[in-house]
Amino acid sequence: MIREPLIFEISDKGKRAYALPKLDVPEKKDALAGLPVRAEIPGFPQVSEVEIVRHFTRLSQQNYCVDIGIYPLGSCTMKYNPKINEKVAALPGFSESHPLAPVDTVQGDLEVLRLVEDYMCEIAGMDACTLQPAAGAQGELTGMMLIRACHEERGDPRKYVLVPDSAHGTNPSSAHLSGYTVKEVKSNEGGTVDLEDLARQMTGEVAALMVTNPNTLGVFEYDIIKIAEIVHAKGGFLYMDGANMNALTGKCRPGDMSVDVLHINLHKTFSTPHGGGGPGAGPVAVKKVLEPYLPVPRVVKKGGAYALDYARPKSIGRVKSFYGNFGVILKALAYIWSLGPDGLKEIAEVAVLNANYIRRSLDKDYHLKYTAPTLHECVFSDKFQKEFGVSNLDIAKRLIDYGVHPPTMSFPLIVHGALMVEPTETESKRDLDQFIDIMKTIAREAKTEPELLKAAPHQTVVRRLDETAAARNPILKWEKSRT
Amino acid sequence: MKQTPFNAHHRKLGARMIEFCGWDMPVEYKGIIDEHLACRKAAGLFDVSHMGEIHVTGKDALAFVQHISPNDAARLSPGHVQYTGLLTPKGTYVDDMLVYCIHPEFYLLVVNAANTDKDYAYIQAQKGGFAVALDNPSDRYSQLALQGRKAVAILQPLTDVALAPMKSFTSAFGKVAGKECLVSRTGYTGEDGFEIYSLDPDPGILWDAIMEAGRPHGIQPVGLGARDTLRLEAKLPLYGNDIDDTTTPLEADFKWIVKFKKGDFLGRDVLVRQNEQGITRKLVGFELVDRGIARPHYPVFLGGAPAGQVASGTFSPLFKKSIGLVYLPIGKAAVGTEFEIGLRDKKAKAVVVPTPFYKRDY
Amino acid sequence: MSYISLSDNDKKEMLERIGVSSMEELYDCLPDEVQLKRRLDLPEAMPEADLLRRFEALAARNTYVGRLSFLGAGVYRHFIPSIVDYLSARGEFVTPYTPYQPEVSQGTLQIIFEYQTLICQLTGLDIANASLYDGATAAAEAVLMASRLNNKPKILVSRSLHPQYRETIRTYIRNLGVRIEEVGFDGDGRIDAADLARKIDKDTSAVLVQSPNFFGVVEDLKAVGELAHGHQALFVVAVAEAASLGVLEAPGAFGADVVCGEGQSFGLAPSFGGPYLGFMACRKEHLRQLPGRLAGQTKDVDGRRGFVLTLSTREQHIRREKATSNICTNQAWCALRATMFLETLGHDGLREMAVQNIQKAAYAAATLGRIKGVKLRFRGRFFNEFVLDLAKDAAAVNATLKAQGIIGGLALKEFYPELGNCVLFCVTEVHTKDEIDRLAVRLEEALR
Amino acid sequence: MYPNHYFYTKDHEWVEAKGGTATVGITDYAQKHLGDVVYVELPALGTHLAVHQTIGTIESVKAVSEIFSPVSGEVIETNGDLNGSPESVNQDPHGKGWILRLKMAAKGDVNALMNAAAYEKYIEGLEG
Repeated sequence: MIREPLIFEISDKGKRAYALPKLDVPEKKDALAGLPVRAEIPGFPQVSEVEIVRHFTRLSQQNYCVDIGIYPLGSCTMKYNPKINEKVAALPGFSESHPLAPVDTVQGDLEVLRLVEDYMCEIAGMDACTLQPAAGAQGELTGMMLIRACHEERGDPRKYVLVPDSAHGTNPSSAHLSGYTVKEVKSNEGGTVDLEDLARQMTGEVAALMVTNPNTLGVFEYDIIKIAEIVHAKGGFLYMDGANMNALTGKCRPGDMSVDVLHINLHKTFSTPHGGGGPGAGPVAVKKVLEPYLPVPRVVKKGGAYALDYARPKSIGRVKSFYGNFGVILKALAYIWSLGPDGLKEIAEVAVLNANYIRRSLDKDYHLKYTAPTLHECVFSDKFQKEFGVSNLDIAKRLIDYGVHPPTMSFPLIVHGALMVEPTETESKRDLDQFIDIMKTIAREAKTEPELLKAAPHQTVVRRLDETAAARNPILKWEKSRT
Repeated sequence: MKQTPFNAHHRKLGARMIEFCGWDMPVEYKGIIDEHLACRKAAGLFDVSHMGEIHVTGKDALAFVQHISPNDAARLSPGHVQYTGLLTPKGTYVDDMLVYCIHPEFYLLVVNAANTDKDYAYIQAQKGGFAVALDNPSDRYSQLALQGRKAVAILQPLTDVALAPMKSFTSAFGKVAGKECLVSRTGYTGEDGFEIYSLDPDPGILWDAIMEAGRPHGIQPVGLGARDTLRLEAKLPLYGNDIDDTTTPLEADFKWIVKFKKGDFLGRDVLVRQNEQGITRKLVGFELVDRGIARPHYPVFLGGAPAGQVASGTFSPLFKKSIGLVYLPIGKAAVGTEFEIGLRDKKAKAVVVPTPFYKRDY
Repeated sequence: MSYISLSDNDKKEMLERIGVSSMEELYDCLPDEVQLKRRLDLPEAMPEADLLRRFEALAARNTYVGRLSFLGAGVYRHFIPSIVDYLSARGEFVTPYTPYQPEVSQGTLQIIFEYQTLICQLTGLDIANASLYDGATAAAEAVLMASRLNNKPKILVSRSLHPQYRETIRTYIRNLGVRIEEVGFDGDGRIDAADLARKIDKDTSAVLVQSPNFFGVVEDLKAVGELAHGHQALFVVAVAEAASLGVLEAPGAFGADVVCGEGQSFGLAPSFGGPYLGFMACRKEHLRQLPGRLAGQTKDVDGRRGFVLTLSTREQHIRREKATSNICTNQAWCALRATMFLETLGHDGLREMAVQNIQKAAYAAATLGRIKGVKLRFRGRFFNEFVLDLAKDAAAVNATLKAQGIIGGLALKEFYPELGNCVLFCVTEVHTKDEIDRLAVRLEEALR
Repeated sequence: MYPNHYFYTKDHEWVEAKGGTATVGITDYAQKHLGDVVYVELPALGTHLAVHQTIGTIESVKAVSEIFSPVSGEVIETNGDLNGSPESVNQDPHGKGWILRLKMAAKGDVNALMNAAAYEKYIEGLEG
């Protein structure tokens, strides 16, 4: 395949893809006088409409995506993104409404927000919810700030936040941004939180424990109630990372496990598309005790009409402008309405069924460090293949040759050479079986022709890229000189 | 016989030990009056590790506490403490207790040593459909009470908890003498002071550190003997004497712990009725006018006729006279009412007086 | 509706393979007491047709839409060429994850690379990241970046910085030992140079100004930048109306160390506040402290050019609590739309569009300014927004306009009590002369 | 493999003490585990370092690790070449890949460290 040039490389003066209506107000000759005007924008492209359409169409063909096939990225929940959701979000009645419009002219938008808040509370078993956070990580930051604000009001913000060693990297990062020092809690041989270590570290100086449940191994924290008790006994809060809610919807509710605050990723569990890395949405749901600290504004109902309440003295303030990624929130609402209570329960069950089917089908061919029962995902390792000098990266790259997207490899850190597989409820048995066959084939290839794997991928528009060179002397933009 | 973690300390101090509901406890060290006055004038340190601690946890923790307690636990935010009763369906006392809101889904109940097992069994029986977990880790808890006007001055250097800003009936976690503790501004003496809970397996240092820090302030260890005279001067009830399963909070002059408006709770119906119809008897304080000391169970006579018996009675080390508590019929219970108490051979004159006998002046 | 692809038979076979008898059994690893024993209390499943009807009914209650509006204040209406909607809707752009596997993500990666280049060209700085949540969080990240670079405790921000940006910064720094002080504005609507000179000192980590600022006024960036650098403070410029960069000199040319802003003007619908696009650019030497993802150019084993996510050691999934920021998911699809939008308008189109904004806003300001009871509040030159001081209560005037089907400007009292009856009007290339004249007529009536 | 006149830490730094000056780098074992080094963050000259204080960070594509000062002293020189060619840390960790030079505050500091033999035994233990 020919590589698509950078737009800047096909740019030339005089080409056009855009024309403005001519100025219909009397032209002010000196309109620019006195303004710091730039002569030109050096290097800024200038191309034709056809060139743009082909440029992006060709580039699109160099992307793998859910619409093409299985995308088993662990902890990312790459499920099908219903097309009706896109249509709904694009309805002019929503897409054209200005966030600062008088509230009586955007009652529809406000009802959408209120409905989704209420649904999140029902699904998670919590008391109140904010939709403002733009993504999971911002949800974590918001949640930790709520906890800090509550402790502060009691006179002592406390010093530490506990995070299990199996957690995703955003957890410690968000805790740190909230002004806390992070301490790690060990995982036991079962891959879940080590209760003794937790009890030992859980003192009156600890503000909260951040758990992911089911955790990044896909294992449900069976002792979650006990964990909550240990944390609460010292006046701490239990934060739950809801990244893996897809395993739980309609089956159990964090609020019923004494979780005090959690964030939910609408772009995982609730089918809003990942868009190549955003936008997402990370609603935060809390128990009553934390409600006063939620970001402003809050959507309230006053005499039959919705309004925005800014008068919240204890609020941590805003975490972003306006009310969250509204377009994303709309898509989540469409998903909830499409599926209903039984549908939401079914996605969890089928996600777990699919993951266990893969696990059972591959546990001879790939090493399972942790053998505890898992829910929506399972974490293999490259231990068997290492004998032949083949790493999880080689396996991943070889999968690409077979037209399948690789699993997650960058974590959990407690599994070396991890292959974290999350098929989601989306996949048909046919696609699952195909994936399983491919994985088995690769396991065989690792024995017979490891070099083939180490050189993979072979079929792609580019082959293995030199990430070291990219990091050693970063080239982060196009410059005329280079071409 | 159970021993508290401070047993050796007591023996080293030459305390007179007795068995108190299964525990080997100090009744006095230097003498009740000394200890009593030290606590009133400076500070006293009490080993009350025999008290019972019960955990109520889980999603319905608050709802459950509301069910078993007549007081309104919904008013508690984390760090706040509430005095209440544990009532039978008849509205009478199973025990009185403190409710600590540690977290909206974690409550600590502190009950009397004599009743711990009975209370825990009773509370478990109430669990029904509530999504709560119950636990009775009483034996793992140690508890010291530091009471007296010098309490803050003595404790502050030993802890990272800011004591001065602490309101009465609040609690906070922190280190005391390097040990993780729950420090609570509560007590059973009528003085300012703190109760210090610890789950540390080896809390001995707490006693030593507090005694050491307290020496320049005139601290003294106080045994169960003075604990009783102190609480009585402050008119703090003792289960078994002043309250029991035949008496209700309304009769015991604790109407303020009964919040009818909060919704249903054990014994509510009966108490509502009693409240409407009015109580027939009431717990009041008395002084003995004649010489002698009135003690519990001594017979009481109104106009010559038997009228029950003394609930609590003792010699007040502070006022140097005999004081006590007694249930008298409404109408005969007003301050100034005179009646008689049978002291072995003679009947001694007593008079109803305003309570509490002692109110702290700082 | 259901999006499951398993037949009952499939389920049966799969359960058998796994060795369990039922779906429920898969959940035996949950303690019984946490399992939900009832159905979720949610509306029953809806087929597409019903769903659409329900949403259309909701949308119909947004009576704002379709009315003539002069609201801006950080969210702007610009004409979006149809190819942007057409191309950005492709499944290959909408449904992939973050490009962790470069060999099958060259499309997304190259587009991010082009996006980074465009942002550098517009801001006049060396490096741009792959996007942040929105303008407000970009401003907050810029402030955090500054304090990481020189760990000084004080941030000076102009009071004419978007109120929500200021609130967001306050939230982000509340636990990090950095404090923020506001610098007032003068009669021109620009940052008050005297006040700035008074407040800036050796503890000042950064000076943050918005230009065009919240009042639409274009700041004298050169002067502010020199003052900032004179005190070893970083000079941070926020841009809420990115369209202005099509004609106004790049902040980098005035010595800005960091430029952060809101890219919504580049092909994103107002959509009641999101999703938008935070952009951020900085100098080479500050690369290591720049938050967010970066796409970089490299070669594959056969020497072919390709693109990868690079310098990820700055990010939380590796550096955990030591990361430059906790941002993970960003706004890639919004950046994609911005890239399409900018490349479609092209050098000349972007500039013409920006110039039309200036022309139409100038015409509107002049026309409205002639009305009795209307004064232009600030003397400073503006881009496509301007502040009018009304003789009557602004809220009342807006109410009257609304009754006439016109959404007036933003009444500023709530954000700036000192600007009592001032209103912020926005006019872009989408407003026609007739619409502006109609506003003039109605405004005059409202003020009579 | 590991020069005999160097001293070594459990965190896999090496130090060569000559007169009052100590040259510090990371060991071959460390660079192998880190992988291709892409960036070394060097401290400012004149910085006073205590034993085990963080000197800076060293990054490969997918990992970051901190470098700790094996001895106390003042930074008098840093290896500027690493900015241009961080790979020398991989290619010649005990030579061209040196990281900084310290004016030692206490010559005795090195006595607390391992000699080559002890270090080699130490890393064998880690491998097992």
